[in-house]
Amino acid sequence: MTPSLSFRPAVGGREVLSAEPIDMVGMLAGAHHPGAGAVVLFSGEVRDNNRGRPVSHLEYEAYAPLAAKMIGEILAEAKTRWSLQIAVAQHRTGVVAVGDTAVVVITASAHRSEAYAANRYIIDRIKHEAPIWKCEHYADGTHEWGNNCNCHAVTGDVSKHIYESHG
Amino acid sequence: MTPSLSFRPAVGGREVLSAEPIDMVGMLAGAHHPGAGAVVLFSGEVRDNNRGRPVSHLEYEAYAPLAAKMIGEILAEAKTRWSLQIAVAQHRTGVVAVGDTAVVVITASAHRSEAYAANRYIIDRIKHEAPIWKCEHYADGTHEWGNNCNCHAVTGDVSKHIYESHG
Amino acid sequence: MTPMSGLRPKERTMKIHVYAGLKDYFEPEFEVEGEARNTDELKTLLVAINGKAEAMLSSCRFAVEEGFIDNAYKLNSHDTIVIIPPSSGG
Amino acid sequence: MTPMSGLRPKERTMKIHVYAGLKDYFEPEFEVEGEARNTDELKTLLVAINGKAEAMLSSCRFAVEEGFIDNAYKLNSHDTIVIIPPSSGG
Repeated sequence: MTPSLSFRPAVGGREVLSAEPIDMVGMLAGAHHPGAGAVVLFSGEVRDNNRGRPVSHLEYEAYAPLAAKMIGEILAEAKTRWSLQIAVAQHRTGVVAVGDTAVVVITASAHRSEAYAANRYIIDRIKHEAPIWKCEHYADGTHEWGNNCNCHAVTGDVSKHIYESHG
Repeated sequence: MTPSLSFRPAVGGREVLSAEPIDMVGMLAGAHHPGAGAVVLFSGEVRDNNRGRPVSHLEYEAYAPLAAKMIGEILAEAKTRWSLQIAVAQHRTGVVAVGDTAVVVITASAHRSEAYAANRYIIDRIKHEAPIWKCEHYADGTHEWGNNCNCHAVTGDVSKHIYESHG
Repeated sequence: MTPMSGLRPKERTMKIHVYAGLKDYFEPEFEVEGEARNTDELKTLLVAINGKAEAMLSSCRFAVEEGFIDNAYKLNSHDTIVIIPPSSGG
Repeated sequence: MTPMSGLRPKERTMKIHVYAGLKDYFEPEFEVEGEARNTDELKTLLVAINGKAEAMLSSCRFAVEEGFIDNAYKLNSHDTIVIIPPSSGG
């Protein structure tokens, strides 16, 4: 067995990792269901600063086979837990410009509580657990891998994370 | 003074009530800000059933001058409370088909907690407080004004509502 | 009783607009004759017109133009009173 | 020590892939020579190569192919060990 180089498709058939700009509008257009009264979309976008320091762009790196597998599992778990009609996500790899989208999560459910809670759950788990890393490139030419999950400093276990309530 | 017939524009300049289909894609395209790392969109859509009864379409009625004023105030309050870069909303009036969008709320903030909490706050307050009503038209030809806010049965005051936590 | 527009004294009338489920009990826009100084008295007048509306009226808010009013508001004969059932909620 | 591919016995080597901040301390892909039966022993080997990586390594997870491994996993010489720093978080 060699690690798979094809990224696992998300529940909706779209790849969960993308080296190209995310087609957020296309994802949203596909995220409707006649039994779903609530659709929630989260878009994580590149800010022009990090704690006040001007940012020129970000770069995302992923250990793709595992990241794709984990995101697929997180989506499937959320779909079951909150009885979602739809749960899809896509995360960028490579260079992402200021103002561009780095990650999108869309959830749809009969009522809105579930769509909100599941959406937050999915993005929190992706950000804390999937092997995807962010390098901040600053306007002054320097760069820094960072803003990483630091939960292990509290939990004492690199596999245990702290989340806000997920309803 | 006569009641104004022009609906107050939302923060983003778009009308908060619309008798025409909501341009969700256009709203989302406009909801980016270089200082906002998180954008959350909620779309309330017409389901094909209400408690299992097949629905043919919905009809929304609004007391427009007051509804538009209240939505504008709710958006402005949320924007201040959560330091949002963007808070916009639009609610349909008239006939809305199954699968179509009845209401959209978009929030954007530096970090995601605020965008989620504010988004949920805005839609909850619009749904409970703005003078907008929903008539369910069923596949069997009957119709019913309903699914209304019933908070006053608990609070004893038609102006007092019960909300889930808004972070 | 105040003479209006130079016509002979007549009973005071108020314009009423109702929405949503209230339209099952009243016309969307109508005038009600009678003396109602506040919203409680207006409710009594409306229940006299259609008693079946009583339960729904008890959960309604009242507005004039772009503002809600409560029972402390003194109704004026030139006001259009908007009666607002509970919003669409869930 | 096992003879490999008919060549003379040599020290065991393992392929290592590192990501993100670990690339400040190691090449993205390299081979490490030495005996490491589990991830704790591998960490010791890596710290011997670059002591500055010690703090970061203590917060890393390890994976083989599409699965995380813990210290109970017995490393094989044909495994490619992926070292995974904390994710992008906030």
